[in-house]
Amino acid sequence: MNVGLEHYLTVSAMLFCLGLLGVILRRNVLVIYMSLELMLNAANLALVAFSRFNENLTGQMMVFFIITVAAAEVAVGLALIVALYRKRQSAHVEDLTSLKL
Amino acid sequence: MALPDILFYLFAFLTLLFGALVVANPFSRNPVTSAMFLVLTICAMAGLFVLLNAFFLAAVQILVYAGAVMVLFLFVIMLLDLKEEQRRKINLFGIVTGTGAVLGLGFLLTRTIWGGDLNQAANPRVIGDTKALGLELFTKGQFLLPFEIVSVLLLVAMVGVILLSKKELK
Amino acid sequence: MEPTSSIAGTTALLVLLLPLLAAIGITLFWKKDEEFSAQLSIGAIALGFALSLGIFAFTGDKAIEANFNWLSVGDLKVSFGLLLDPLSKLMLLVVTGVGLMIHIYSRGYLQGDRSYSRYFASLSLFTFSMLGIVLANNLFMMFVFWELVGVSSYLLIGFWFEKNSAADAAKKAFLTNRIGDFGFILGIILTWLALGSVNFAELAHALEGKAFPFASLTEPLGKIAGGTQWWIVHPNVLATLVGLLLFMGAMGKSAQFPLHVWLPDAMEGPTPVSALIHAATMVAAGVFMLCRIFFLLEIPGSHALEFIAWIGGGTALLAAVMALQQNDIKRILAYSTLSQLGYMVMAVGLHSPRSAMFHLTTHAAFKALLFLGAGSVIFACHHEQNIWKMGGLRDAMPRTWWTFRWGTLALCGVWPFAGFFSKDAILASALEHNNIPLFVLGVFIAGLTTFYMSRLVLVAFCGNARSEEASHAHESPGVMTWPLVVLAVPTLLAGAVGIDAYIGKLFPSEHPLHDGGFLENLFAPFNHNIFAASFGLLAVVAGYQIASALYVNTDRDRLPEKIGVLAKMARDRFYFDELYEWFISVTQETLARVADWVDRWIIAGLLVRGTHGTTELFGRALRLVQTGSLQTYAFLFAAGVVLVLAWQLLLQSPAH
Amino acid sequence: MSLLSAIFLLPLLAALVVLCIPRNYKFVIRLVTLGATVASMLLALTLFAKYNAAPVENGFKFVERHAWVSVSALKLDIGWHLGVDGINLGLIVMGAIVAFAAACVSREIKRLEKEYYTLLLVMTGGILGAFASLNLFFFYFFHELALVPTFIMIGVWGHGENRNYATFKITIYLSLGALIALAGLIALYIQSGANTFDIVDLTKAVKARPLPLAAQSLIFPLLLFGFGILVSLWPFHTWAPLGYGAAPTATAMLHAGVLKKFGLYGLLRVGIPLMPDGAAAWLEILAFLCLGNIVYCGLVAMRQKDLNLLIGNSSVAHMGFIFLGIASLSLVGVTGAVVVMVAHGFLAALTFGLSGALREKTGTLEMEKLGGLLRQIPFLGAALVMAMLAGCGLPGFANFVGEAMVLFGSWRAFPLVTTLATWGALIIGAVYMLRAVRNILHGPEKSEWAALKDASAWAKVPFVLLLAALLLLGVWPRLLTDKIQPSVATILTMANAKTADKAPRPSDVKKAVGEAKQRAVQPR
Amino acid sequence: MNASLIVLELAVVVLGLVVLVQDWFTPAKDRRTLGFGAVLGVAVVLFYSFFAFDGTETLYAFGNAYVLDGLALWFKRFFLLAALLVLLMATEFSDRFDAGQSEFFALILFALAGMMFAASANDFMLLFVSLELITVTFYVLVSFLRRRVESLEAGVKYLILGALSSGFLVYGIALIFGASGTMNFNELADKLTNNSALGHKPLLTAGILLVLVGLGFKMAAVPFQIWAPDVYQGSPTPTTAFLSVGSKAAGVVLLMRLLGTAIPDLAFNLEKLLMAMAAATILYGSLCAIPQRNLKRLLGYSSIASAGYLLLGFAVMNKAGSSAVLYYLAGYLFTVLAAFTVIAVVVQQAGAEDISSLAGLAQRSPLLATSLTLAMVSLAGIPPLAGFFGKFLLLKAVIAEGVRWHAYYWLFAVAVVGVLISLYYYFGVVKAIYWSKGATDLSPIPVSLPTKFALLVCIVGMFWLGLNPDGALELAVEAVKALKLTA
Repeated sequence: MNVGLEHYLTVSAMLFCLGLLGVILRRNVLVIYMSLELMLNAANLALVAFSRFNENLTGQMMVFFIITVAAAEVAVGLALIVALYRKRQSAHVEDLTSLKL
Repeated sequence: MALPDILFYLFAFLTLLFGALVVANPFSRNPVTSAMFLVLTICAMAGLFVLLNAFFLAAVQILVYAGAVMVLFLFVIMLLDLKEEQRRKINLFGIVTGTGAVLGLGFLLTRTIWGGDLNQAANPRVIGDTKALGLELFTKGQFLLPFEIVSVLLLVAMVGVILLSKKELK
Repeated sequence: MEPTSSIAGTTALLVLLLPLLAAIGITLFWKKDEEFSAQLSIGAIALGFALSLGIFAFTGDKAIEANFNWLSVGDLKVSFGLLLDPLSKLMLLVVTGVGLMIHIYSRGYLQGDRSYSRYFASLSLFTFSMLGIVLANNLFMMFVFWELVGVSSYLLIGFWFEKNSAADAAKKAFLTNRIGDFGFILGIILTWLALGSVNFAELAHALEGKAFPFASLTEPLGKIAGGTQWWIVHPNVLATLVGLLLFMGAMGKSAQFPLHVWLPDAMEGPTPVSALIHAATMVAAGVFMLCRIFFLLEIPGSHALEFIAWIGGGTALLAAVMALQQNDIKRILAYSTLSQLGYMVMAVGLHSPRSAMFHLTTHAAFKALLFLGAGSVIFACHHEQNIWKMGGLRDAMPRTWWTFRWGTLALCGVWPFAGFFSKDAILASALEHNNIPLFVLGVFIAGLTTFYMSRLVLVAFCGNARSEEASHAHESPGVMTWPLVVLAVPTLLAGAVGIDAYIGKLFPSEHPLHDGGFLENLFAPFNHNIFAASFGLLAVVAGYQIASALYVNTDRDRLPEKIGVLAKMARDRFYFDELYEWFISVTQETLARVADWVDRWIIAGLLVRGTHGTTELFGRALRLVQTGSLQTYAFLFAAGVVLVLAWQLLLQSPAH
Repeated sequence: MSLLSAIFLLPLLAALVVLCIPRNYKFVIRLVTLGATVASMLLALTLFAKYNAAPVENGFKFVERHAWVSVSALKLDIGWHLGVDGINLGLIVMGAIVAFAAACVSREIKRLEKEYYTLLLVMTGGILGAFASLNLFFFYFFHELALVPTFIMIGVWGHGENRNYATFKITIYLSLGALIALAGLIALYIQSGANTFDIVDLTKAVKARPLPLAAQSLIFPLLLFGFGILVSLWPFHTWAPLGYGAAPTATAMLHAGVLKKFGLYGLLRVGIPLMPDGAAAWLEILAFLCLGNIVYCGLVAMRQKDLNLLIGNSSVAHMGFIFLGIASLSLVGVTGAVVVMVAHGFLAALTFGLSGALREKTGTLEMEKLGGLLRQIPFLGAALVMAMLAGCGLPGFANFVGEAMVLFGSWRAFPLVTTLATWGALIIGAVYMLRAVRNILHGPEKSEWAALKDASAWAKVPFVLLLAALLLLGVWPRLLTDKIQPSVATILTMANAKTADKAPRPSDVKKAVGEAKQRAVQPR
Repeated sequence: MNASLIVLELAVVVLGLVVLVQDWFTPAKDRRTLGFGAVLGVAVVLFYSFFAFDGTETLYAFGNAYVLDGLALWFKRFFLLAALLVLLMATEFSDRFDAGQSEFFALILFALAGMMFAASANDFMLLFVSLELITVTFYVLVSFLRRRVESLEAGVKYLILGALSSGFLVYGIALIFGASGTMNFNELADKLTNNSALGHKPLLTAGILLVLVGLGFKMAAVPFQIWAPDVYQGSPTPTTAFLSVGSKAAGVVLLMRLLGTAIPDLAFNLEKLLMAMAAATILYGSLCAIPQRNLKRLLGYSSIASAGYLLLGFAVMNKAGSSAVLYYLAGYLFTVLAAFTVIAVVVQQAGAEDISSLAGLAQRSPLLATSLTLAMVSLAGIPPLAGFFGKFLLLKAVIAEGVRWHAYYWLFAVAVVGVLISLYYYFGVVKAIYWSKGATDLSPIPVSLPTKFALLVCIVGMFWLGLNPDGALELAVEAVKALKLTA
């Protein structure tokens, strides 16, 4: 079977779903955060694929920005997680339930 | 089957496999393992990028993502000295519903993708090399402004990281 | 408002308003000055009496109307209107005349009471209301004053409101009257709807020579009946219905069976009040009203009058029987009043408003006399009202005794006292209408009347004093006894002065009466209808004989031995009060209880609190979603995304 | 500021003034309040005196009109439009008098006076403004403006253990009613095609092009039940006794007396004339709901042990007469209904004022604990007796005139209902009113009340005023009816100009609505 | 390319940089003055915006990625005003930070810049980047009180869920780009007009929906509302205030652009979805707030409900609805900021966020009590305050659509239910202020001059919008002219 846009997109969608699954199921904040990176990467893959099949570099530009933004986000996020860990000695989401109802 | 197609299947398989191992690794619950598999996923994806002629992005993917971002992750894991995630009670209901939701999303996305209305150019010739992207970025106004905003964003991230992680003054 | 130029109208208005002004003046300004309050009140009614005499003397027989536009909305045109015709002029005299005596008498009787001024204010208010009924020229106005009479009697009966019995009696009187008024106003509404007016003259004019125009009632009544069923909308039924509804008003005010229960209780008021309200005026209002609207009752095809006659007769009999076994002097008089009112109503029912009015007039005089006499006795015996604790008063209170005895004779219907003539007129009208059962009933009641009155007189006045109070009794002061003497005059003479002929001008009958002068009138009953007269007298004799056999020189009641259970029933008023109490508690009170329960538990509880509770429950349940757990949140977020995507992709675009 | 706007803007201005006075100048605060309400009352009386029945264009006098919001792009045009005709004239005058009386009785308030008087003045201004407005937006706006102080006053200065519940209940009930009515009013705005909230313009537009039956059948019930809830139409009435029982005296007086009439006024002013066909289908139902008020709530009142609850229920019962009168669509009945509105305003204010005074003196309103008070407090007692008698429809008081007119006017339309209503008016009403008098005032004197003092001369003023008003209108009803009648006649002309010959049957309505639904474009 | 159009944003960014740099030269005790400086700067920018632009014509810059029209300008001023008030509040609040007062001000300014860019976004890339600027800034702002574990927890929750929503947003953008080949709103609209088949592509629909998810997250609309209560509760109060006004409005303006500029021809397909979301959001917010005792959390739920009311204006998809949304937002700005200002002061005094800490407020500070009462009354939608007229316009727009489709009447009914429930808890707050028992501490609360000023501005704003809506409504109508909507 000839590999087309659909195939790339399917991979991207499956990766996206894998990431989402990680966010939902894992309980370590760091792993959750990694899963979120997976989701972003899935989007990146879709964008690159579209970019190629649309004869248009805009998608790739978008990926460029997403990677940058993701890096910034990761920096802040990790700092936050570190700060929280210092406070609670845990990176486990089930310990993060003082705010509820 | 041509070589690019074989390579696609190879990289796709690796991407998904490593991705799956990031999320759920039957052998290790250690975050370090997840991080390492994430690096591998990213590398495999860089292969897909190459197949899609996005050479610059493939490089960035490995340099920035696998090289910098993931190092940050590993650094934090080491810093926090995270041990293997201790086993807690498995919430079967949560797993089932969560998996259900994700499967639902997967179904919907797949259904959309295979809906058969993708406009595929017959013979696309887009080369995403450094020069092309550089020209794009610095000649077209529409990318200039986001570029500048991202700089502010990076500043904010810097300030934020410093604020959040500097030693408490007392 | 433009008053008619008629002097008579203005004078009548003055008569009407004087007591009101007195009442207002006393309430607002001179409450502290008791003496002046009394004088003001008495002065107002005295002036009213004088002016009434003037009106009586100087106006002809032609009806005079004075109208002030009071309310005029659409078809409803109500005037504050006065009507001066023989009927109202006669009533004017009765009300102001008897009222004056009672006012004067009250000065003595109420001496030293804490609320002396309030008493006179209420009395004046009552007089005003009663005059209003008398003078009203339309049904609406009559209803207005009708209600005012009700409320002023409420105030007067409850004058000693600290006494539980008085407070209860006042309430009972008002409420019972209200039941009657309920029918009355419905009757007025139907009349207005059918005939388009509430003015007596206009109503009479509208009815002249025509059948009752029911068309406008047919449809609405059909609505109630669920379709125009013949028995509801048949003209005769409608005419009867309207008549009976109006009669309900009279039932209440004139204490006709079954609304008679309030009158005996009303004796809780001061005795002059009983004399004024529950003997001479207020209770007579019902009879007066029936005479006023007689033309509405005698519409061809209407059966209202028959019903009225039998209600009247029944009330008369029932009350007379109940009077047999009462021991409270005022209660005996109260039942007697009931009985006499039954007579009057029966007279109306017998197509003879003339004789009803006649009896009303004479009755007003002698019953007022009797009540005031009883008051004098009670006053003398330090508010002892039980006749068995009296006795021997004839010597201690000569003036009271004489006048009381005259009153009794008049009530019993002994020739030549006034009562004889009026009662005879009623009996005669029964014969004229060939209503033998009612005639017999009337005669029998006359006998009963004599019996219980003789019992009263023999027990209370004759024999020996049976209590400390009675033995120390003295004649009452002049301010109380002089009114007795004055009232004794009409008690003796009113029968033959031609009152019936005077009223007769308004109610032409097949036997036109003519006023032949005092002497001729004195013997007219015997010429006119010898049967009636002689049977009446015979009943009196029989009644007295039995009474004297039982009650001369005795200190206990021997009647119960003779008639057994009937006596107990009579004493206990045939258990009407208990029956009503039971009935009200199973109907209205139960309904109230149910309504209250529904309100509390179903509407306010189940529905309102239920909605409130459910909402809050929803809130409490819904926020459980906010578990605080990041994983749950992520799941919910993802589920939300899936939901939104599925909704739009699967449900909204079927074209796909 | 014209005469009419001055009547309700004065209290609002005074509210601002009071806000600026330091809180320890209690006397000044009170003085300003009294001054403003007196002035407003005198102005209202002047208005009443100046009003004559001479016909004018549109039927409204003392008209004042300014633009307020006019955004053509949204077809939004809301103008400030004031005016009086016979119907709201009486309500405004009554409201102004009751407001003054309410200000008088407010001496019972002993804490947070500044806030209290501010709210009282806002409430007064809102109430009077609502009745003076001829623009439905401001009509609603002012009503809501008056409602909020009501809620807060009950909550802050209210009485009893149920206060909190009562506050929330009244808040939510009344807001529900107001919102439903608002829905109706907006729908009217849109469906009339006139794109205006102005009553006069709407009337003109509807006269030129009656609303389609489907629209009427939709909007009228919204207005009926929206307004109905505000007026405690059975079975949406339970807020009223509870709320009034808990409310501070002045609030109960103003709300039960005046503000509550808003719904009735709205129904009469908007609902009936603009939607005759919609109304026709509902009026019969309304008539039967009236019985819920008159008979059922009367019966409930009979069972009350607390005077305020009794009065509250009786006030609910009285609303039934007004509804009945309106439902009859007869000149006599509707005029009578308007008279009852005014009369009940005075009466409710009087009874709540008296019960407040009684509570202030004895500390309780439980009738079993009271008794034999007439001797100690002759003035208050006598006034209470008069109020109770007025409440059971005694001639001489204005209530009688109105209720009698209602009964006269509605028998033809609803014979059975009217008959039962008469029962409620004459008998049930008398039963509970007299019971109250009997239990509170009559009977043996009790030792614990021996030291009770009657009202002082100043404290008598509001009661004398209210009683005088009731008596004046009772003795001389033409003062009102002559002014009301022409305005009611105008409304009835519209109300009776149905497009169909007779009332549409429910099935017709259903069909019309169904067709309209089908016609309606499906989602874009 | 007309780069001068971004002068306002530029000024704000520069202001933020100045604050950051100036921190270096300012002694710790004087750092508050930096806050006032920032306030002043924002005020100047706001003032300048009225001279620099009038918004009557639509100006483009940066390859049509940036648009400056009435709508953008309206929202820029809105954000500036919000930031101004929030900065005032933050200045008062900054005593509670161990360190980084100046950074707090600077971050608020950077978030403001992000919001202002968002107001002008005419391109998915700009949309994404400006939204990320806002979000990332808020990660820091939310967790600013890093000694309080609640603050950090809120930060992490916001971080994870925010990143999740970003993931969906990005994927959505990717799908839209894939389907249409463009990222520019105008081009997308043109393509949709020229190629009707494009509108039926599930790929495009899915993309739009995923973007909607991202924006719904910002607005806290059901089913993406779940973060709001926790984050509102845990954040420092000025952050919460800015979050509930600024961040929400950013979502609103972007959604408006998306529906009104990018996909005007497709927007009607979303009608039912938006209706359902509006109804669910109103009910969820209102119901969950009933048993709530924590003030900030209560306002969190209330903010969800408000998002529902805003969605009403989107669901009707016409100018009446959109202008009503703007009007409602304007009223919401003053109302919510007044509420949060009071809460900030009270919480600082009482040390607890429970409703009971309001007990006796009427005695302790009449100004605070009055402000909070007015805010609650306005939120409840009662005249004569701003909230009333805003809700009135929204409800009117909904009922007007009812003529077309009766389902809108049900939507209205839901809104009414929501309003009623909300009355219950808003009045609970008023009750706590005035007549709750057990007020132990009755000492007066000192209110600083800037706070007084802020409250006064809010009160005047509430009354102004409630009593004299003509001008403001005219502005809103002008603003939505930029959108391709039916009248």
